[in-house]
Amino acid sequence: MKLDVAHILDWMEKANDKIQQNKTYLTSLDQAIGDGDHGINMARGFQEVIGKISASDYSNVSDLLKDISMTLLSKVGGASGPLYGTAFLKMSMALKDSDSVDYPQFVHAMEEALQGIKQRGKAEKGEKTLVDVWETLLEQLKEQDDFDSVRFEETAKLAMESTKELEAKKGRAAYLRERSIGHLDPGSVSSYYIFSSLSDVVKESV
Amino acid sequence: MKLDVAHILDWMEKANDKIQQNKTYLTSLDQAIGDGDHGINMARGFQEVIGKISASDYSNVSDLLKDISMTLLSKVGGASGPLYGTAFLKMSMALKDSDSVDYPQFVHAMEEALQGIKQRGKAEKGEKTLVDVWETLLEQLKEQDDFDSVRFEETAKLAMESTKELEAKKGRAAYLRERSIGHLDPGSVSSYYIFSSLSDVVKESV
Amino acid sequence: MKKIINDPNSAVQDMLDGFVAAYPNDVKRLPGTTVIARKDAPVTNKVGIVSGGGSGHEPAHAGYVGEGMLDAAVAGEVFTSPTPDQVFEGIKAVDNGAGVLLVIKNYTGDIMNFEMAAELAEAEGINVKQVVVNDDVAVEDSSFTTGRRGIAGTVFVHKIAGAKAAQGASLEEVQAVAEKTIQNVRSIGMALTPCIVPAAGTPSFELKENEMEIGIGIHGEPGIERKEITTADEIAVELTEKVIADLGLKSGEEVAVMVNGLGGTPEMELFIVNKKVNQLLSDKGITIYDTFVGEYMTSLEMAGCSVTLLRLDQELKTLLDAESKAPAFRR
Amino acid sequence: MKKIINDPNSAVQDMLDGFVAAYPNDVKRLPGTTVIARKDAPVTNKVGIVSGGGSGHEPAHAGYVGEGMLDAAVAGEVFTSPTPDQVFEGIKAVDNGAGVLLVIKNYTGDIMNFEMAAELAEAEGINVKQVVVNDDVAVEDSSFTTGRRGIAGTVFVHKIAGAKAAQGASLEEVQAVAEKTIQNVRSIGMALTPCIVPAAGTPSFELKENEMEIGIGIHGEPGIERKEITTADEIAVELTEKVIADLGLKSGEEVAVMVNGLGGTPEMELFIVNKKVNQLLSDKGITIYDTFVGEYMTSLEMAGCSVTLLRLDQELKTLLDAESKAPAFRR
Ligand SMILES: Nc1ncnc2c1ncn2[C@@H]1O[C@H](COP(=O)(O)OP(=O)(O)O)[C@@H](O)[C@H]1O
Ligand SMILES: Nc1ncnc2c1ncn2[C@@H]1O[C@H](COP(=O)(O)OP(=O)(O)O)[C@@H](O)[C@H]1O
Ligand SMILES: [Mg+2]
Ligand SMILES: [Mg+2]
Ligand SMILES: [Mg+2]
Ligand SMILES: [Mg+2]
Repeated sequence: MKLDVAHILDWMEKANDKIQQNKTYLTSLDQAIGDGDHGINMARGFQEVIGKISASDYSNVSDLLKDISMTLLSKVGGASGPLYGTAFLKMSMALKDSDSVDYPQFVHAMEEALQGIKQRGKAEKGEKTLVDVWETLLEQLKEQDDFDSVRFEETAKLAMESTKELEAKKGRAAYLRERSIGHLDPGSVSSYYIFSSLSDVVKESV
Repeated sequence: MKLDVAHILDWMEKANDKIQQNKTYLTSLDQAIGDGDHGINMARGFQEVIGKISASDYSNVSDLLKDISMTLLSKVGGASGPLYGTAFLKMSMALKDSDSVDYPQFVHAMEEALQGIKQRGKAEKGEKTLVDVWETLLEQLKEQDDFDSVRFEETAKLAMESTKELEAKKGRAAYLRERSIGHLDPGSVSSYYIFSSLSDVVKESV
Repeated sequence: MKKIINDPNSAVQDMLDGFVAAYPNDVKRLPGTTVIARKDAPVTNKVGIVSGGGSGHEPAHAGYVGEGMLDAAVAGEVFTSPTPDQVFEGIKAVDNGAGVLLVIKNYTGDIMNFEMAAELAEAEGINVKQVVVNDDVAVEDSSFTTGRRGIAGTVFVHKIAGAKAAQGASLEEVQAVAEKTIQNVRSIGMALTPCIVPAAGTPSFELKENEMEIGIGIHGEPGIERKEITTADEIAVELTEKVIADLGLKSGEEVAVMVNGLGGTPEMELFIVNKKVNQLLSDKGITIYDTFVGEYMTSLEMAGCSVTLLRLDQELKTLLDAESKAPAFRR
Repeated sequence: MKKIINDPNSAVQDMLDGFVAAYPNDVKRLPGTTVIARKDAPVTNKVGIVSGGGSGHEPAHAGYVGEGMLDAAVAGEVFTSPTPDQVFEGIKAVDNGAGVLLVIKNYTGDIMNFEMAAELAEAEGINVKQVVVNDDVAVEDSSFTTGRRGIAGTVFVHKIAGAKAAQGASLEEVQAVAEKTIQNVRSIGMALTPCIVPAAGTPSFELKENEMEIGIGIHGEPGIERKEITTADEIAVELTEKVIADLGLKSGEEVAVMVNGLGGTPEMELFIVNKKVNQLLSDKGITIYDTFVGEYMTSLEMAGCSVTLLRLDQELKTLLDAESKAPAFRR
């Protein structure tokens, strides 16, 4: 795999499209076990990301990821804002000065991002948060030595779906205890959109 | 006609029954063009009247009417409380020390009551208030020289029904102006119940 | 009907007990009545001020009882004027020889019940005067009908008359400044939803999902016009323009603004309305001396708001600013 | 969805403008931010106190900005924690060298955003401390999960920390008294209806005509238990007993009581609840030092209420009684 600035721009466009299309769905998932703003938060944040990055020129992926991070941090709010903001910030830092990203770099960036998320959110896998998607993906990435778009997307989807049966231990859904079981975790669904968009980008770029 | 204490007690029992049965209906009439409390007010007040007068002994109609008046004054509230309270007070005063009431006395008492109502409420006939029922009845009473139960009841009913087409000029319904047209005046309906009860009492006592 | 009550028939009694339980050092309930009075009533050498009306308008009227405002508030059943005997108890409890002013909202029922109470009080030698608040411009002012209703503007009358009385003014002076306030205060309301009188159990009217009612009263009465719901800005402009026109307010004049919630409207929406009211007045060169945003005169859980403007001169400004310890109007 | 707004996307902005328009002499909005600060911020030689959170809880949080309470309140979108950059602006605006205390409600989002802001502030050499309010006893307290939510009890933390700071206490002292307040305050809420986030347009959950939800949060989150609606007295007892048990309150202790409306409940019902809360506490020999009935921490137009008890000692009583000029908490 080889991701350059254009690929990341494309990734964000695709992710934004998915999030805008599923804004109401994400919100309804959050209404069931949270406070009903996840779709609204993500749609607002990614719209701003597109506005920001399409108005600038980038010579390397690190700067681009930094702008994505800062925009998410200052426009999303709630729990998801700092988490996604931190994730992209850590990716940016892991890819300092790179103008493109190969597979080992990508895995490293993902690893840093996940660590950032877990540190910020103090969550572990299995607690029904977006960590469930990120950590499952990282485990899969580490098993291989190049990016497998189909498997990546499938893994993200399964991990997202697996949150349905879990009882939430972190985030707002945790207040519901066992009543949180039977509902998808909204943040895991938005993470799935982001990663399935990445899968599409890589698939098309081959 | 000859009304004694027992008749008036019976009158109040019958009036109370009608009002309790039609509490919701009276309230719904008041919801349409007022504030939705007329049935509640009248039901509360007449219930208290029954409680009061059935716990006392009366040697003349004047004392009985005075207790009815005072109970209505202190338990009904709203516009109807002072009006009905005043009406019964004026009747009581007109029948001072009488232990029974003949037809001329009854007409005189009605005349005093109506005057009291009009003075208190500053309303004239045709303004869509209970004055429409009381004044129409008084006009009819004056045309005859004895009580005609059937005609009395019919007159009250027609007068009550005639308020439907009027535009309210007094009371809460007046705020609605032409939107008050097409609805019965709640106070005229409760007055109709009171007078049709009286008609029944006289009919049965013959 | 979803309400946190025990029994529709005890709602007003329970509320009054709960009110006194909240402010036991400031107010008392006259035993066996629905009257809430200042704990220290009657106050020596001070004109007493008594107001009241149906319940369901909380914090009106008991919330305005306190030093600098009302001496007593008389509560009726929900949306039903209190009876003359109760008002009479209120008058007796606050009179200490200086006389008592009754602040009445212009509803037939309130006027008749308060008037009868005044007659009872006068028969006992108490000097009683009355003022009738009729600030609602929704209703046309005509001498042939009942005239205009009294709504949220009444709170300013309580405040200003109360401050004047606290200064030691005579009954005539207090009445005069109350009349002046009434001359200079106008309001109009609107609603998005009806409300439910506990004892009735059903809403007083229905509004469709896209409808609002302009010119609503505070008793769940239908308003004067039903139309399609529009933006907060358009609502604010419509209400405020009606009030400005009726008051004949001109550039350079000074006003106090009240954006009042009717019970079920979040404060967020009241501030959104206030933004536009403020803008509109500023654009017209009308100076805003002070602003009151919140729930002052409600209609149970009705969603909606009213806008009140009070034209101010130096005297009214001073009295508006004077200290008040009433729970619902701390200054 | 029936709301008096212009556009769901501008609701928070419009509200903040309308808020400043209402209190122009007391507060300011930091340009280009969602921060409302005291007009005279930063105050020399005084610890700054910053709170905030999602909007939709009005009068929280801007209503508590004022002398004797908060120095700044940071508003997020409806029910969404504000972002770190906004909180950082608030911190910078109120710091004058004495340091800044952040009063955070225990929600993952709030904690993360405020923590990141604190990191940014520390990087600029500002001394920042934090306290996390977690008064909601509906949620079990477990170290494995997020812990308990912060709800209406937060208002007491604002008041007491604000009073301490106004006395000129150090950042550590202000933090300590805030912690002490948090240790001694507990709340629980219930709802009869859900609420509608403007940008979502649909209610967060449904309740049948005969259902209520116990242990509700202030974000339209479902509660912990749904059951048949009962009397005000039974509701008051259930909520108050939970709080008493969790605080371990004993006869002879003193408390402040808050009966808080969630936005759509008429004040009448809050007083009815207060009657029973008061009775229950008195029966148990617990002394009520002061009572607060009204809307302090709302959830848009949700119908429902919460009960908060704060165990008091001499220090907390003095600080609770201290002067406050915050529009929503005048003392
Ligand atoms: N402590 C945490 N660690 C990781 N992810 C979390 C944590 N708390 C919440 N999340 C994620 O954030 C999502 C909710 O985001 P959002 O609704 O935007 O914020 P909020 O919950 O503050 O309203 C959850 O679905 C979950 O995936
Ligand atoms: N000025 C008036 N003169 C005579 N009757 C009146 C007057 N105002 C109101 N009423 C009568 O009172 C009735 C309303 O009574 P009620 O609903 O109990 O009081 P309120 O209008 O104060 O809520 C009206 O239907 C009308 O018949
Ligand atoms: Mg959420
Ligand atoms: Mg009525
Ligand atoms: Mg009435
Ligand atoms: Mg949120």
